[in-house]
Amino acid sequence: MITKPIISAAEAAAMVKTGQVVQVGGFLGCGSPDSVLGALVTAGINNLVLVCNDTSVLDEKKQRSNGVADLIKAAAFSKVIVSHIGTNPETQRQMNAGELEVVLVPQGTLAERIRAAGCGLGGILTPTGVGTEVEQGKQKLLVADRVWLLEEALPGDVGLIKARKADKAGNLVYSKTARNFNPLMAMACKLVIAEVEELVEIGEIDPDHVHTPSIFVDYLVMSREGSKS
Amino acid sequence: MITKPIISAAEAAAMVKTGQVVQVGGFLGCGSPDSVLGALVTAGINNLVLVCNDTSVLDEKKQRSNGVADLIKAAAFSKVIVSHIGTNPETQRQMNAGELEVVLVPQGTLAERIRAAGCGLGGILTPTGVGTEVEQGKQKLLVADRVWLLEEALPGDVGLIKARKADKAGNLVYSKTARNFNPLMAMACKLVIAEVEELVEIGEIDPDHVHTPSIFVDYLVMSREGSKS
Amino acid sequence: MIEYVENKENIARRIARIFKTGDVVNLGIGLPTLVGNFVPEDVTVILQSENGLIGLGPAPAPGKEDKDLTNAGAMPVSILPGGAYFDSATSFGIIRGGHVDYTVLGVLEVDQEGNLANYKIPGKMVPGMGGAMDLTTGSRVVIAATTHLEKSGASKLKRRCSLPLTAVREVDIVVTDVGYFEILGGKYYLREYFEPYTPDWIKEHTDAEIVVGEDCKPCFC
Amino acid sequence: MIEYVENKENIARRIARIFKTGDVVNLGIGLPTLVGNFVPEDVTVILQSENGLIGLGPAPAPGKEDKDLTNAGAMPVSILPGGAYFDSATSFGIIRGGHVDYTVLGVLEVDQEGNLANYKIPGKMVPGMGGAMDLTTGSRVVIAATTHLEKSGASKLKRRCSLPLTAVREVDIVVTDVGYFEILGGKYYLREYFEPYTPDWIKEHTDAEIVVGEDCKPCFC
Repeated sequence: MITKPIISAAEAAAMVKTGQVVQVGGFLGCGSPDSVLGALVTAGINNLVLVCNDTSVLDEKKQRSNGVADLIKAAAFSKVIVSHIGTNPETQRQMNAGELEVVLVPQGTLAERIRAAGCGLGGILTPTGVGTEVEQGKQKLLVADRVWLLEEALPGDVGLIKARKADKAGNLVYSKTARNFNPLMAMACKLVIAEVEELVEIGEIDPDHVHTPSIFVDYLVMSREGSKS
Repeated sequence: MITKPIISAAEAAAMVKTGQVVQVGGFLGCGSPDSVLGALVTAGINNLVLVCNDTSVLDEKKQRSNGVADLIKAAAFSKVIVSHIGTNPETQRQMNAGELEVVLVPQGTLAERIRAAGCGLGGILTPTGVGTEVEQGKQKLLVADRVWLLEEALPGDVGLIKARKADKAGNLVYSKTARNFNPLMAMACKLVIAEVEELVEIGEIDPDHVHTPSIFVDYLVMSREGSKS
Repeated sequence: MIEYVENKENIARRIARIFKTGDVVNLGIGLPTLVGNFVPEDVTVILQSENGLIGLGPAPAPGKEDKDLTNAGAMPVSILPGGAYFDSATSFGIIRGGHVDYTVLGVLEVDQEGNLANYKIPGKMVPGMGGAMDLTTGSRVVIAATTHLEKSGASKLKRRCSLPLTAVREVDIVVTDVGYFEILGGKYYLREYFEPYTPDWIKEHTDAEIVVGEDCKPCFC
Repeated sequence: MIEYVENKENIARRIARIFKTGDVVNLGIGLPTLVGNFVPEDVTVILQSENGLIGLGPAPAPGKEDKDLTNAGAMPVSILPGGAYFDSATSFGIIRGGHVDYTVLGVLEVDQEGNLANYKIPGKMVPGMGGAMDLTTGSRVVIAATTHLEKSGASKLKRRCSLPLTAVREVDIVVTDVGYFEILGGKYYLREYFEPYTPDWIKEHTDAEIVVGEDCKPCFC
């Protein structure tokens, strides 16, 4: 089996180019690749399009933040495609100030659109959002006596994901609810960088326990000690 | 956690009613619920609609058969929706004789249609089959500068699936390539009966290793010793 | 004269008594989360959390938190024996696919047609819908949990929502701190009321049309 | 005069030399399966099997078969260290999503437009398409593997397929036991020929239009 290059968080950050669509795993910071995200803040990248479940948690009073929150604060994004921004007031401020375009997508639709991109599908028909603002500008189809929204596939240029463990081939195992969007984004992005807490030899992961097969992963980054996630 | 009833293969077979759409796991017999299928042959059921990857292997000369092959031979189906019938000559004979309706579906489309039903989607857009006989009677859509076929969700009344192991709550773990369509059908059917080789206590399966969560499973059947699969 | 006093615990207690053993339930963030504390001991519900977990257990003891195990509100939780983890596509497959029996959600507005608004006050506050649109679309029964009146005294139970909708005609049951309502044919049916409130008081203090059911009775939680 | 003699091993040997280390490859049932035996020792390809496996290994020794571990032709196989199993939706997500570099398929007919027919002879034999339609649609490079002539002497490389199509304009490379062809702009380009066959012999014995490439050379497998 082929081994995957192990690179530093800074090297990973340098692979992300301005203007790209970046998909970032994590749910309110749980399961986000914090070492790589930190390196992106340091690199001062901007004008990215973010695809993520949310813009994570930013609490200025408690000086607490996680996930993509510091990248939001660093104005790294021109556009975010997310299901939730309620826990990061800075997202809302930038949106109201006209500095950031926010596209809100129902969480299940977001998951399916990302998965569709990874699976070579053009889109899916979902009942979610029919009759709401979400349907604006979208095709509606009558199938099996029900009205559905056509939601298109959402691919990414770079996927920044986080796993609990990898083997050297790049097979990934996630931990608990830190799994969330990570395996979907691993399928949907041209370049996939997986931050992991533990690296094991090839053959140490039972092939029935692999969550993301190695072929989806291009590079591995070791989480730094004490990183938030 | 709730425990699931453990029933016999004969009791499982008695839950299947004539005219129903029955989804059966397995790939050329690997990972099919052979004890339950055997009981259905004994029960003499007929006029079912089968959804399965294939009609399995029937070799009259070697007196070898597996999966749904004996049910095909017993004329249990009025219609089969499958991707492949090449290893079961009896399917072809019944089709040519006008005794059986055969709908051929590309394997990846079949998997997505079953998954869509389980996931509450109306259908998916796939590039597979465009320009072939498969597109007949289907809607074609232009999305992101490409032509796609709209393939509709394919739900089932009863799912007969096979797993390596269950806990008493009904969480399932599959073995190797015996997984195939089983987890998809578990999501897509109103009534799901899982045949398993081993039953363990609740808590013995690591929640990160569960392939099919318990809520999809209604009944458990123990595979009989020496069953084919 | 009856004075309105907010009582979230009563709402949670009443909702918790709706479930029966084996029901799969998703509890939203905030008030709905409280419901988990009041499920009767002889009823075993299975809690689903849309961030990727079934078999949600109680909050861990201080110091026992696991950074990889949270609920949809990013709070540390635990998993019960027999639970399972999955990715977000599977999680919403469970939800959209009709495998969740009850979803309990918070409310900005809920109207007598069963419409719900809870994700956006244009120009003011836009948290986003998160999983709420899928949950209301996919769950078998949608329960809205809300205090009956705003701080301003305005009724939360509207004739017609004015905010952008989260759910169109999906709400089945509304439980407030004055009563238990079912939505049927474009009207609220009052099934139970919390004393000291009376059906008349409730009709008077609600924007929406209230029908007092024949078997309407006081609720003892 | 050159006499045509079927030689499936040459086809498999030549196709096996197309791959480079790291390529993800799906080998169809029958002749394509042979290709796996001839991949050079210094090249590591990753074999995908659409029934739910990546990292396909060789057939197990007799008595070591595992009923739960087969390839897409139901033959017992093994898995290499670093391999993984998945369900059929994920398997075809891998295939349709463009994560397979090469797919090698058997042929009933293949034409100079890149069309392939291999799943159905109406009224006669209908095995079904299995995974072939997704494999041809999704894989980066589609390789058709076929003997050059039918037993009847008829050419398998057509100007236009007459049977129901498996793939529309998807075939990139055709390797037969007389030569290696690329399909470009509606024509077959002969890149290499197996001696004793000559480009002239090949043009004469092929139904389709053959262009002999400028750098066309004999193939040494």
